[in-house]
Amino acid sequence: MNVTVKTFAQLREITQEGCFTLTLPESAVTMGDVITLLKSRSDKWSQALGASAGSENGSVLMARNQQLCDIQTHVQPGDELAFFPPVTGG
Amino acid sequence: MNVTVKTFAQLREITQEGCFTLTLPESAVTMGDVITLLKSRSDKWSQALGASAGSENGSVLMARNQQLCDIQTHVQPGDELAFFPPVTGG
Amino acid sequence: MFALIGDADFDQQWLYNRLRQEASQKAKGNVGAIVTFTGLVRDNNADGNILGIELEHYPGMTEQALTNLVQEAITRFSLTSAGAVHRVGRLYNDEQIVWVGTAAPHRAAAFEGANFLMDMLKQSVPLWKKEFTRDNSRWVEVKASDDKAALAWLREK
Amino acid sequence: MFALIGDADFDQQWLYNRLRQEASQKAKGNVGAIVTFTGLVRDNNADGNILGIELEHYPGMTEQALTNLVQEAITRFSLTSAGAVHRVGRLYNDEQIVWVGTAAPHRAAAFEGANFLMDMLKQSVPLWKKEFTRDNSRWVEVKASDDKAALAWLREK
Repeated sequence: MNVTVKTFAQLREITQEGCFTLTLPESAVTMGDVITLLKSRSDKWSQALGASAGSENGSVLMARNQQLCDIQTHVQPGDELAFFPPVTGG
Repeated sequence: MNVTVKTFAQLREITQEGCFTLTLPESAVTMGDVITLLKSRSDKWSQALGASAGSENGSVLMARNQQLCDIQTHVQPGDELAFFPPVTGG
Repeated sequence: MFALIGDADFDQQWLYNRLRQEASQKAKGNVGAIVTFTGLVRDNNADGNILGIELEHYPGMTEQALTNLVQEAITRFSLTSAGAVHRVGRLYNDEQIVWVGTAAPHRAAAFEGANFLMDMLKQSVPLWKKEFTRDNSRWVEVKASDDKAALAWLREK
Repeated sequence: MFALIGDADFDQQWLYNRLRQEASQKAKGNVGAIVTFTGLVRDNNADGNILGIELEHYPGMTEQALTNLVQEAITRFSLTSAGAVHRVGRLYNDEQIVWVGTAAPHRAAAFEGANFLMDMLKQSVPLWKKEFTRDNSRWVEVKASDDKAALAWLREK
């Protein structure tokens, strides 16, 4: 299945991939699976998502279809998945 | 000595004297003395200043030369003295 | 700083611009927060037949007390600037009656300063409200909660 | 309610009027308090050589998250109305960056609602600040105090 992946801020700069289509194997059903897959995509992605991504105190936030989510969240075909650092607006 | 006396809100309505010149005897040196004198001025004044005027929980506030003060405050010739209820602005 | 008393309605943009400009002149590049509070006349009678309020004040002392209060807020909360406006005379429901504004490097001071100004204004500035209906009018009573709010600031000192 | 994201500078009078009008339509005669908070870009570098910030956002999600937040504030503090605006793109020191406004029957709810909006905005709306000097730029780090402020609201729930 295909999903869209977006990145922002530091993660966009490190990965140098702001928006792309990712093909997932059938076995990838959660955000955690997607993270594992992305980490193996390149050194840049491995660095961007780091060891802590998705853990309780992880410094990477994730969203599914523009709603904040976590590594347990299930992924559906056509989803828009996003990864970004903690926000600093205001 | 002469002082100016002003009243506001309920006190102005009860006394029906919003602004007038009051001649004080030499013995009147504090706001407390002025209150005693005003209470004997008329029934309306006696009602306006009531039993509690000038006491700790008094419902009458007083000002000398446009600064809040209390019954111990000394009075000088030419002063502007004012009596009014607790304020309700805002 | 500024402290204004008057009959006329006040203009939000003019007040905000004045506050921001004063703050910027004093600490350019270090004004992160501007808070404004505006009070409107409420029809706070259960019968719903109050048309508005008539505000009496003590000319001269009102301006001085409001000025002192704004200066106290600036000192106490290290505000970059602050201002206050209070209308007097006859005001109908939903009209603007009071405005306070604060500018500070950070948000907390600006919010606290504005709250302090409103709490103390209800205690120390000689203004009196009288509600009026079509046929009658009645002086507004002091609220015990207003006294408590002002006392809390005095204790914190 | 309204939640706006955009490049252009915003207008205080327009925002205040919109908030007041919405509140008045919903509860005429019972809107006693309007609070606004405006954030300006601060030159918060000790060297004083920061020219401004570049704001990146997540188009679509930013608008949705800000809308959700405003609606949550309205429910939580029984506000009559509320609004929020955040600018994105390149902003120089002293420019307006964020505005929140709340309208309520009483003052306490309006102040708390505005504070809540700012605390949670710093936690849940996808916006990222990058400071820039003449030659360089650097992402702004998250402040621990911002996390704590948001957590406090979550605990109070």
